[in-house]
Amino acid sequence: MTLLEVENLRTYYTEDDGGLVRAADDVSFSIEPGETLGLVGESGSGKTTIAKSIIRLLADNAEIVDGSITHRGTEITDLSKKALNREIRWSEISMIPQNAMNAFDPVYTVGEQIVEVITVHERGTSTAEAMERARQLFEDLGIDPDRVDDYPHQFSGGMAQRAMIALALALNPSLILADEPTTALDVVIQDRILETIKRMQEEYDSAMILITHDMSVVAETCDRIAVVYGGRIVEIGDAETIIDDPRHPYTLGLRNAFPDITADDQALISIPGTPPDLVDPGEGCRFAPRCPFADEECWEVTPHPVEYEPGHLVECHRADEKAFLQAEAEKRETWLGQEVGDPTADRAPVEEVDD
Amino acid sequence: MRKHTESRRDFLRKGGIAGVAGLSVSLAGCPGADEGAAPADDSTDIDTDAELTEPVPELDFVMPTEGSNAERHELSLLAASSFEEVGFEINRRQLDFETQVSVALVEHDFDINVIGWGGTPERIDPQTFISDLHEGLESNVGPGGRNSPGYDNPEYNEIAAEQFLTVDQDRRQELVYEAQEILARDQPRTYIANEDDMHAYRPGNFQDIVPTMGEGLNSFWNMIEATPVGDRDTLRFGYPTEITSLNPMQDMATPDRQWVRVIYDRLYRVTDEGVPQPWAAADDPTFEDDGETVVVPIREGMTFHDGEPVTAEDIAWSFEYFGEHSVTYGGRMDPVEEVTVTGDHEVTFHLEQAFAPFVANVLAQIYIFPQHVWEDIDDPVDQDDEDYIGSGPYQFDEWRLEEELRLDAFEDHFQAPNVDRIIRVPGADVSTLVRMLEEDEIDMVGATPSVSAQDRLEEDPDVENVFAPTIAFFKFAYNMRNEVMQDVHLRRALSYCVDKHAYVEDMMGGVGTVTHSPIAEVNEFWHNPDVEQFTFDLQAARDELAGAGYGWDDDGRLHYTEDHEPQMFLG
Amino acid sequence: MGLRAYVLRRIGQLLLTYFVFLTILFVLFRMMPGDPTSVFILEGLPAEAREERIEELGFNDPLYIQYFDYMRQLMTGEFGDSIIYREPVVNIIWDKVANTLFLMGSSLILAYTIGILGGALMGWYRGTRFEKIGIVGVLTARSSPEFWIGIILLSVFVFWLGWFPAAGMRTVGLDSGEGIWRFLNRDFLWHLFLPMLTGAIFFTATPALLMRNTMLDVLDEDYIEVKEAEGLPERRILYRHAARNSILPVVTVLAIVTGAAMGGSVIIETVFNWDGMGRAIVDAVNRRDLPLAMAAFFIMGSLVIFMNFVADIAYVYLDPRVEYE
Amino acid sequence: MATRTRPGWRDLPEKLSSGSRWIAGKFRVFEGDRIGQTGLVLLFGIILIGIFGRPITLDLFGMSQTLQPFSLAPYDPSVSHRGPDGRLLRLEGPSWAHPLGTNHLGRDVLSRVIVGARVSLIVGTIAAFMAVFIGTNIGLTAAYFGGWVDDVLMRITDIAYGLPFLPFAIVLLAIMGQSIYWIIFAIVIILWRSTARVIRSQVLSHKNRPYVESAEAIGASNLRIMYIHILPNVLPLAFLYAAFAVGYAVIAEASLSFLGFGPPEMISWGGMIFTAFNQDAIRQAWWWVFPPGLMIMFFVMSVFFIGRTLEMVVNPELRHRE
Repeated sequence: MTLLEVENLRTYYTEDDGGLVRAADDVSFSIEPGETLGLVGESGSGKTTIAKSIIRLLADNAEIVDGSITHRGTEITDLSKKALNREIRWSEISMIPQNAMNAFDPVYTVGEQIVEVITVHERGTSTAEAMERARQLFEDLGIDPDRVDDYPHQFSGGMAQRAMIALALALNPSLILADEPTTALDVVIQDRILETIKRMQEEYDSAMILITHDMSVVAETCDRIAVVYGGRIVEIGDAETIIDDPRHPYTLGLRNAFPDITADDQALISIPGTPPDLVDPGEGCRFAPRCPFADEECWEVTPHPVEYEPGHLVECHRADEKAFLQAEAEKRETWLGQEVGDPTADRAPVEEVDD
Repeated sequence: MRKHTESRRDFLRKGGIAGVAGLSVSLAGCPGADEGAAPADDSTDIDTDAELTEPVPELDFVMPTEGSNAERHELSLLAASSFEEVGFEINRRQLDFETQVSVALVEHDFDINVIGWGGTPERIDPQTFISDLHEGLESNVGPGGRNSPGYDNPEYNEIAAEQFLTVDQDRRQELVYEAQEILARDQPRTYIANEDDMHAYRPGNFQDIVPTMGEGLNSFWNMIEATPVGDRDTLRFGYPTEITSLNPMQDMATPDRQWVRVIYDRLYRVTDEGVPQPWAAADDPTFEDDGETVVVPIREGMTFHDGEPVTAEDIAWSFEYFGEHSVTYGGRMDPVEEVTVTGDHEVTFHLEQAFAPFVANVLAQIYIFPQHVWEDIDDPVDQDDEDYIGSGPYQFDEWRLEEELRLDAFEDHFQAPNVDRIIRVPGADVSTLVRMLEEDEIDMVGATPSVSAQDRLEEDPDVENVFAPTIAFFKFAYNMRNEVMQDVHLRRALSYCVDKHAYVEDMMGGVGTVTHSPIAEVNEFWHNPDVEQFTFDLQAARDELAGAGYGWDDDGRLHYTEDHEPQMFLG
Repeated sequence: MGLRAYVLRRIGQLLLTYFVFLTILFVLFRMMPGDPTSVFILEGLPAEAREERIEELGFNDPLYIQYFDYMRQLMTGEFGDSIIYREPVVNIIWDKVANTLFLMGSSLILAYTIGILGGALMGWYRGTRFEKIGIVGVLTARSSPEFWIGIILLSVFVFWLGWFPAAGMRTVGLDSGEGIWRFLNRDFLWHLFLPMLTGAIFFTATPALLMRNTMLDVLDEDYIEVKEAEGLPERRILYRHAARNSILPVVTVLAIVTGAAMGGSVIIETVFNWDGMGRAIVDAVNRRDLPLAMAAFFIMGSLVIFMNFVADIAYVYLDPRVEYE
Repeated sequence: MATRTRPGWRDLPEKLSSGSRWIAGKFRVFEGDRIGQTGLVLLFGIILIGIFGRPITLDLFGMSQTLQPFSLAPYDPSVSHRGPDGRLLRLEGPSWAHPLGTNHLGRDVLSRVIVGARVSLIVGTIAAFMAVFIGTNIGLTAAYFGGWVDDVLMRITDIAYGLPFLPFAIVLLAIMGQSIYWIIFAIVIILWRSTARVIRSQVLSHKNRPYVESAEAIGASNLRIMYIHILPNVLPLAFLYAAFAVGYAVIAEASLSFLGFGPPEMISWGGMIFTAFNQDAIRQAWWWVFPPGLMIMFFVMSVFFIGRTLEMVVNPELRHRE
């Protein structure tokens, strides 16, 4: 049975001036139990919004305007806040935020915070029992169990992230949302944390949605990958398919932007331009302004997902020209020579910030 | 005893204390008559065109702050601007009470000072108010002396000294009249007003109240006579300041005295009409040897609060002891050479010479102590006796500082009070007490509310205002130690600038009496109604100055002229 | 620097501050014009007796002798005798200290309870009408001097409705027990209510605004979002996490405000005729009862200095992250 | 060094104009901020009352010059009014002739309320700006020089924190005599301390920033670095403290006046309430008590409201974030 089913999700933000930001616009995907899904995309593409919509952790000005999210048949969007807290949050779906150092309340020990989440959700569990579980989790994650009595600021970055994983696993959830779990860490530790996450996920038999902008990370860890651009999933499929045989020009571009896992002779090529303004995007493919392959149709007609192979959906008018696209995309000139055909390109490049 | 509940201003000028003359009536001798000296007329012709010399120096005007006395503060400001209108230059110095007393009475650092003298019953006898300008009297001289103007007129000194020794009542009256005339002429002070009392109580709670002259509801008789209505047994009495001590030896302030005297008896007590009547004494005293020996019979059967009998020995010992130790009033025993026990119930006082107000000022003022309690005490002034055993109509129960003083009726007393218990409540100020009175949290207030509050209380059906005249007065004093103030004409001119009427009517709301003399109008026997009067008249002030060799420059500023010759006294 | 060394250094500074404070106090009071005996002149105290009294009080000694005497007295916790009451100041002053502590203590407790909870809610419900009204209300309360609040409360609850007593601390003639029971009884609390409320209204603003401001910072922290994701009930997040983290600056300010409140007690004590330390200072200064005035000032100043010290230490203690400067 | 930096004063006009541009720019924060706008309107009204309450004449070398002839106050505030029968109009309620009634001496309350604005304005602004001036300089000096200078100055600040305001002011006024100067002095003594602490910590954070280091590197003098480089950066905070200090100063003055220690012979709002309280008129004469009380409240509210808006400029974190 499908663990989580997201269908036609639309999450919009209202800006101060009344403008609507379509941060998630008609997003659909699903996850099977134990599966790992990667959500890849640039900053501001909407991947975090999708994740936050799942546990309804949206800011006051954001709203799920349409679509459904079902977890084992339970419609999350319809749940009352109370029921959501009781039935879904953390007990079924937990999360690992990107900076664990800031994710713990600084005035309580880490142990106390793990105990809190256990005792709140599992009535009848004594503090001592909960603390024993916290120590067990620490041990599983390779942390000295005595450190449950330490305050967050006494942990190193990597250690804190492990502690965060312990917290995320405390209730043995069926799904973990890991939002850029390693970006804040040293490169050296990143891999080890990723390994730990993967190992624990398997051990605890949880599914996971891994959010990242780093193609190489998803390549290693995920069973399936969804590429997010402009609030939409532009391509989704098996990890191998997306990494080795993508059809969407954006996926191709993204792949270029990270060191190839297989071939190391390739220089990095980044996609020029910036993610689109999601206020009132209008008709046409949202990637068209940055796409070296965009033609008239792309500018005028909004593409819809088309299933090319089983489970491999692509949202591109020219996705059928796979071979051509893949070949062209490997050339540096394709991206550099690209005349950016949209005024949004005039905007100062946005610094890379974590969203 | 006259009991009255007359209220408000209708009483205002009806008051008067006919009985005052009876003070020392038993001493009265032959009537002598002397015409009071008429005010000397010294007006000389002046040349108003005389050449101006230096300006009259700025006058240092010491006045209370609004906080320490709002009404006098207002009058001072009003007077200051009148002074300026006439051409003086005024430096206004607003001081809080303590500083003012220090500056004016101790350091004598002022030209004009605003202060009042209180009017307790023993001051009904003119001695206090006449002699305080008697520079010959040692206690008046120097820092802290009461002669703050430094007035030293030989003519006056002589009269003031003489009246003190004159036993003949009518002769003494003449001298006192004459003294008042001299003061009115010389204006070492501008006597402004008697600030009468208007106290309030709840008639629904108490009846038979006895306000007395100068004390209003604080009177001793009120404490004894006030009768509760219904099943009430406690009288809750409000007064704006806390007492400082109940030790009769350090009894220094009026509020203390009001309560010490209900715990400790005296031989005589001054009635609400100002006459001393026998109290612990069985009868009036007998005067022998031309008044140099005074024999006092003692009431039988009295006991102290601890049950011990009050003996003649206790009384004789008390007088000696008080004379020796009391800081404030030990001096009252100065005229007494010796006190002897001349019988089981008789004490005899031997005086150095006859002393006119002996009964009122000595026998009716000194407390009776239990010898058995006090004789072993090392330092009677600082002694910390928390029992305060006396023989008076109330006995001490408890004193919580700044909260409550509780006294219980002493049922064995020959004139036990009509209430079982009296509680004295100190408030931060009169307004607080008035508020409590209005809310029925206390029964009486022994202080005069502000005019606003008086008006309000007048309309409150549950509260009654009672009027009590006073002999206390309030005045501007002119410091004659300073050269500028030595000129009698300048002082007289200043006196014309003080709007006494406005003070009484506007600032006091009518509860007061304009005065021109230190002896209050209500003190009928001693008050001289015919002294020279200074009523508000700026033209008169200018004329007085012009006539004495002063002139004005173009800015209206007052200058001396060549013609100016300072004159200290008239006549 | 370790905690120990830090605390020791603070104590050293405290002593120095204290010494200077005491010296200032001495200088101030010696400069005061007027002398304490003059009050009795009008009552007829003879000049001679007055001189004697001044000598006895030691006002004629050289200044440095008076200074050493004064320091010695304070070291031994003695304040000398009140000139007016002729009783040791210690016998008089502690009752007043207790009265003020009860009044201002309860005011502050109320103010901080309301302020912290209200401020937390204002932060939590940021951007709403509730917050706006809260801010305006709190600023308005803070803009009203204590005497003004007191007079309004008097007008409404005493003059108009007649619900509370007009003044004082206890009903006249009521026996309310001894020791602590003098304070813990219905009559006292009934008298306490309006003055306490006056202070509470005045002092609510500081914690409320501070709490709201820090709440706004705290609510932006990642861990609040994580706590939400954890499915903890809203109240639990609000009070146990958001408010708990925002409270630090409020606690340190509490200490400082406590000091200030003691100094400001004179106003409330005047309006409601409360027999406390503030009024004692004013009375004693007005009557030039220097030992009493000095003792009251000394106790109040000590309290203020001590509370500032406590604020520093409390900060270190309450925040596990803080580093000693 | 080959090139010398220009003397500091040459930069001054530029600094000033940029400063005023900065201020003008900041006024934009009042747009859409109802609370801040209310504050501005209230403050403006009170300043108008202060200026036009009574005529202002200046005496210079014997020459009397009327600066402002206008009088908002309908009567001379210290004239006692009498009825047709010559009786003092004591505590008369509001009427057409006296919209806010009269006080215990028959004086027009409205006129007194209007005239009272000046004392509050003068005491409030002078005390606040002096306090902030002193506090800013002390904080700046302490933080910039550090070491023993910092230690000494901060201990002095601690001592200032140890003085309870009202008792201290009362003792001070008892010693020096009541006057508006000593009242301002007492307020300044107590108010400067918080500014000093805040400015100090702010300067500390600026001290090690690159712009200061580069100024040091080119050999700028200490004074120049302190006042030309660092000060402009902490000035907004000082302005903010000045706004709040005005409020505190007004309350302080009113409180002292209420205790009867106000400026003598000056009509102040706190003093009016003191007189009403002292005259035991608060129970009946609401027209005498409430207007001055409300005025104090409005004045303080105005600066607090404005301060709150300015606070969002200085500390943008406080603006509502979504």
